[in-house]
Amino acid sequence: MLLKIRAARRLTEDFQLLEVDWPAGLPEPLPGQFVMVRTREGTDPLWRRPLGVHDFRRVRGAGVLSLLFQIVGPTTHDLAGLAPGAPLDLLGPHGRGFKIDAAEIWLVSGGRGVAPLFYVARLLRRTGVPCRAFLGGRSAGHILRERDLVRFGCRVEVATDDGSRGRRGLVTEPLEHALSRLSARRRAAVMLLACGPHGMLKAVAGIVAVHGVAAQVSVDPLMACGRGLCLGCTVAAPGGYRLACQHGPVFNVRDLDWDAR
Amino acid sequence: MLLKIRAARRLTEDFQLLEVDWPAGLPEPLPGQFVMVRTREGTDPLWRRPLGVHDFRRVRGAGVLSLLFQIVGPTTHDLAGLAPGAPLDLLGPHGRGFKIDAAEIWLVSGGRGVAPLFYVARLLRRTGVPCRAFLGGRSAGHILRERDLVRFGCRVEVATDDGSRGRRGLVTEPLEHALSRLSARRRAAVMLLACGPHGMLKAVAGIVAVHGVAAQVSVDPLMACGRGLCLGCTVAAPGGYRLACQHGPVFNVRDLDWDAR
Amino acid sequence: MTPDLKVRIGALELPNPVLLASGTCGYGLEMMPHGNIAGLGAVVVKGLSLLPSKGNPPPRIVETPSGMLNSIGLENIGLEAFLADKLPKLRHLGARVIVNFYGGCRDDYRELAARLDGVEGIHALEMNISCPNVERGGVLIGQEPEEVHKAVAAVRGATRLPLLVKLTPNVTDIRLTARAAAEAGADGLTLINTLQGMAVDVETRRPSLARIVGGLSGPAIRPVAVRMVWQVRQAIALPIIGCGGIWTARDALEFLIAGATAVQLGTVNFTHPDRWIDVLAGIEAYLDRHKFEHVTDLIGSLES
Amino acid sequence: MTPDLKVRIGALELPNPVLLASGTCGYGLEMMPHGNIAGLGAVVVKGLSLLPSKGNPPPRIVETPSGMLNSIGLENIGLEAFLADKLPKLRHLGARVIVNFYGGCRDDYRELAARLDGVEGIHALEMNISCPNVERGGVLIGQEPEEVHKAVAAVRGATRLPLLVKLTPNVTDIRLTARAAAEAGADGLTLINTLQGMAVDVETRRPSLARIVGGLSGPAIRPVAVRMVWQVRQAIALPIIGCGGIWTARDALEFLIAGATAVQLGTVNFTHPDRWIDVLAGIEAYLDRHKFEHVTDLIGSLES
Ligand SMILES: Cc1cc2nc3c(=O)[nH]c(=O)nc-3n(C[C@H](O)[C@H](O)[C@H](O)COP(=O)(O)OP(=O)(O)OC[C@H]3O[C@@H](n4cnc5c(N)ncnc54)[C@H](O)[C@@H]3O)c2cc1C
Ligand SMILES: Cc1cc2nc3c(=O)[nH]c(=O)nc-3n(C[C@H](O)[C@H](O)[C@H](O)COP(=O)(O)OP(=O)(O)OC[C@H]3O[C@@H](n4cnc5c(N)ncnc54)[C@H](O)[C@@H]3O)c2cc1C
Ligand SMILES: Cc1cc2nc3c(=O)[nH]c(=O)nc-3n(C[C@H](O)[C@H](O)[C@H](O)COP(=O)(O)O)c2cc1C
Ligand SMILES: Cc1cc2nc3c(=O)[nH]c(=O)nc-3n(C[C@H](O)[C@H](O)[C@H](O)COP(=O)(O)O)c2cc1C
Ligand code: FES
Ligand code: FES
Repeated sequence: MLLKIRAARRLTEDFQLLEVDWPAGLPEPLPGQFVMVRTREGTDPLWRRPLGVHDFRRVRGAGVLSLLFQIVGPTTHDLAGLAPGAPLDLLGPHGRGFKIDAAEIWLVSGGRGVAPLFYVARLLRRTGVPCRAFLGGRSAGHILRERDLVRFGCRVEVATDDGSRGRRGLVTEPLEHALSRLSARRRAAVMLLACGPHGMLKAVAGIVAVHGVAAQVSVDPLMACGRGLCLGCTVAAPGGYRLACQHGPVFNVRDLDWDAR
Repeated sequence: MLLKIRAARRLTEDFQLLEVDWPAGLPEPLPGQFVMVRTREGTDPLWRRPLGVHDFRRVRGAGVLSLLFQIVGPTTHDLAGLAPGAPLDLLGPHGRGFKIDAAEIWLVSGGRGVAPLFYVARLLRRTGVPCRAFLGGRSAGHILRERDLVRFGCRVEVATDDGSRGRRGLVTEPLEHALSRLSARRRAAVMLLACGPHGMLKAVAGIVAVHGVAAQVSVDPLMACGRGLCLGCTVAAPGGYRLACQHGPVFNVRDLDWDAR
Repeated sequence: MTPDLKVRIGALELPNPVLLASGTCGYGLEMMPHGNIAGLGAVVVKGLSLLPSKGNPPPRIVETPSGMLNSIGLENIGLEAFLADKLPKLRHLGARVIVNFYGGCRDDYRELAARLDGVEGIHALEMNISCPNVERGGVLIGQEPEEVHKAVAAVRGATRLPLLVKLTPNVTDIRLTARAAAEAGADGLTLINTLQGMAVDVETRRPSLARIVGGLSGPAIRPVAVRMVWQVRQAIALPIIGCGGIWTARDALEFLIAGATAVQLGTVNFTHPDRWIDVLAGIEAYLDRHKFEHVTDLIGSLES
Repeated sequence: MTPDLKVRIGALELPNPVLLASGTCGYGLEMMPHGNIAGLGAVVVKGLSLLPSKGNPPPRIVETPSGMLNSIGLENIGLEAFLADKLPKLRHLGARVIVNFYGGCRDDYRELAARLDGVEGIHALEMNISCPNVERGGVLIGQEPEEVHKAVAAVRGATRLPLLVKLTPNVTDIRLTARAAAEAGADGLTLINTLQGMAVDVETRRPSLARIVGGLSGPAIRPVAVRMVWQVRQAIALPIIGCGGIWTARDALEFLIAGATAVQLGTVNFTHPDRWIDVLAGIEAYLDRHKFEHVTDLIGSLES
């Protein structure tokens, strides 16, 4: 399916934002779902690449999908070179997204993990559900959309590895601190939504277990098809495997096995 | 080696002209030589692509190489998208070019075969050697540089398969006609330089044998390296093989075996 | 005049030579959003075993130049669930169904074949003796001509359905295992399954796949597949289904010209789930342009 | 501290593990415009035969996805011309030279080895028993463990130079031919030569290569090569030189980690004649970043 780039913006040195016209015939993407894109003819790279739904809005009735990505390899490099008007080969939306049905939502992201959480924040503003966001990253250039999240009414805390923005350290530190100060009742009301590197998600899994908070995580194993055909994107779950592209990419933290490789 | 695109121009629907800044350190390309270019990271397509030296001039002392190519596949497609200022990964110049030492030169081209002959015409204008050009092609859009060849003082005849420009038919028809009207003495003075599809070159080989004229042809087998490393670009010669990239791409018509596959 | 695309593999008649390969199109139903699978020559479903199998631990896949490695380990829902949940829907759609299956030993193969025999809606069986991922069975059987003969003969005795045997390319001479399968009663040969390969994550110094070695598929292996189809075609008078790295109609034509009666699209389904429609149209256009009335006239037409 | 890149294969000591593969760098001299070949671990020259050979008819090469097929047919200038015209220049440059050679029969191999023995400036021999293009010898010897043993033993008896044996991947189990070569006295194994492949020009319906079948090289085959290096490393205690589809330093590291003592760059030389310099620098940078003092500590460090 060829969609059309509507706008392109470099957010920081390594991150690009694309807006894509969303055709009326397609199902409206849900927060936490993803699309599969490709940029080249030829067979290297071979696979499409998954990118989360970063944002979705309607401009005069017409849908606009936003993608936010880190420029790391051939596909994201090519994507970063697309100008408004260029075609984008995209399939989706795929997968199961976040369930946003808690009284209070906390977003926890590492680096590009903020991509799918942003759309959640937009929806929360609409429904008025209280929102906090914990953004982690390597350095200031890896902390994204902070201002917009604040604009959406989120209380935002930032941590970077090198201290170049927010506090120095891991994003799980302000998270733990905030959790430890919650009353048992508030804890029961809070739902964490986390997206980031596996190490961070594993740490979050440990933290929510200790503090007794509910959490959903969005995982990102390699995906060949994004649609349940290859059975390649498995993640370990108690007693078996789950397909990230079909049963996820968003899982209840308790539905995954965090001790597997 | 990364050179810089200086200018880009679409000549007809299928043909693009690129000008490239030629670094002072490199040997000046000779007519009939070629360069090897590539446009993509990744390994599909794998090989560089050979392109003939279409033109070479000096603009305020600095060398400018021109390439003229037909847009047929991934590399030429990418090349056609390069804008002035873009880098071009190029190796060369490679191969042995045309020997331009006759009293009169006739150029015979089929389609993109005009690419390397154009530079010959420019040099002939400098030395004042009389020049005729026979340009063949599928249709009007495949007849290139006609006006500039005239400007260089060549007498130009055109034939197209569909008659959309010049006479309808094969380029070898006006060529034979012209040859048949030459005196024996003029024949001995004429050197044909031909570039085009294998079928055309084979026809030219037959014609020059009949009419007893000298000829050089530029051949274009598939090339992996362009520099004598792979031994893949062989063309059949009496008693053995020759490497197009090293012993050619320009050969005396008699040095090749025109009956081999 | 529209060219005639019908092909025949033993008693199996197919309206056209474009199939989807096992393990790359689920149970066929997953492909429906991208085009009606009843328009395919046939769909070859994910390899079934007697009991459901949960497959290998992750990571199971990795991308390689113009290819990919997989060690799915033949994860499947098992024979019963297929018959109960998938087959009725496939019948309802009118799709031609080829059931790919594998077993841990010769008895498994025989039992599977017997259970599938005569089931309404199954058009043929494809016996996978070439999967490199399962420790028992699989690779060992498929690499030894005598073992191939015994396994195929056992299955042959248990079913009247058209029987395809899918061969592994990881052998010194594909003609030997091909001949063994032919002599044991196969109606057709599917060539090829994946090549054994491996990749390393150099940053962690761990294998990219948990199972270390996996199966290489995609355009990277196409030259090997075309070569084997051609070699077997020269040696053995049995219809061949070509498979391995088909990305476009041009690629499918390579196989047909080299001697394949039909083709299967595999890895390409992951990237282009509707590519089979283009491939089919491309074959038809080619036949038209080159003035072939029947696709069967093109098969094996290589001039050499 | 700059890491120590020295490696050793039997008695052959090399300053670093980056070599150029036979048939992809001419006689070494052709690479000089792109970097001083004395900086390489070694250069492996085009396969020599006793007499000059003019090779196969064209077309000899075709591009495939992330790879290429060739049927050069071992065109070479012959032993005498090499010794007279090329070797003195290579010696003058100070390059380490490994002579790749092949014969039509066992006697040829022995005679070649004997003639090369003790020639000043030749650092090792690489015996090509794996070329798929020559009708006599080549492929037949390299695919049968007993034949491998006999041929290698014959050569071993004729030379005191370090002897590498280059194996064909077109076998069911690479460990068997590897073991045969080891037991017959090889000092090291080069893995792999090309996979047999084929392509068809669908417009003309002719094979893309005049010889129909050719050798597949390039990144497409890398997963197969890495797998074979790893398999042989588990089975046999002999140094391995890994080869097949190396395009970048990362790819070379895959081979080293999987168990290769050194690597050869082949097809990449056609596109990037100076890539070996980047590969060497990339290996050095990796060792530094991962705090390896010696490249030998990296070799076979795969955690599995
Ligand atoms: C469901 C899902 C949603 C995603 N959403 C986003 C998003 O919104 N924004 C975003 O920036 N990225 C996202 N990603 C990650 C993105 O798909 C990868 O970064 C992608 O591989 C980039 O493609 P590329 O061709 O540019 O680089 P590649 O060459 O594919 O990747 C560059 C490097 O990263 C490594 N790499 C890539 N993916 C992985 C992985 N999953 N695990 C380990 N290593 C990996 C590669 O090995 C390579 O070294 C998502 C991934 C998934 C599965
Ligand atoms: C010495 C030399 C000089 C050349 N100079 C020029 C030039 O100045 N201008 C120009 O337009 N072209 C020139 N060519 C041809 C040019 O190199 C090819 O067209 C090139 O393959 C285009 O690359 P691509 O990636 O765009 O398309 P590709 O995918 O490489 O080619 C597109 C199609 O053309 C076919 N094809 C390509 N090359 C050949 C061939 N040699 N024989 C048969 N089929 C082939 C391919 O199989 C494919 O179907 C020259 C070739 C040689 C050997
Ligand atoms: C992820 C994956 C799973 C596969 N599963 C099976 C299988 O269950 N049974 C089988 O016979 N082949 C299986 N194959 C092999 C394919 O059917 C096909 O033979 C192979 O991938 C080569 O074709 P391709 O290059 O077009 O993919 C699988 C291939 C892939 C990539
Ligand atoms: C054009 C060409 C010619 C080759 N000639 C030889 C040869 O003469 N002797 C030999 O042992 N291997 C030869 N090879 C094989 C290479 O040395 C190497 O083993 C193979 O190409 C795999 O490595 P690569 O993928 O890096 O190219 C040749 C390969 C190519 C592409
Ligand atoms: S990515 Fe293929 S099944 Fe999930
Ligand atoms: S193109 Fe490699 S030798 Fe001519």
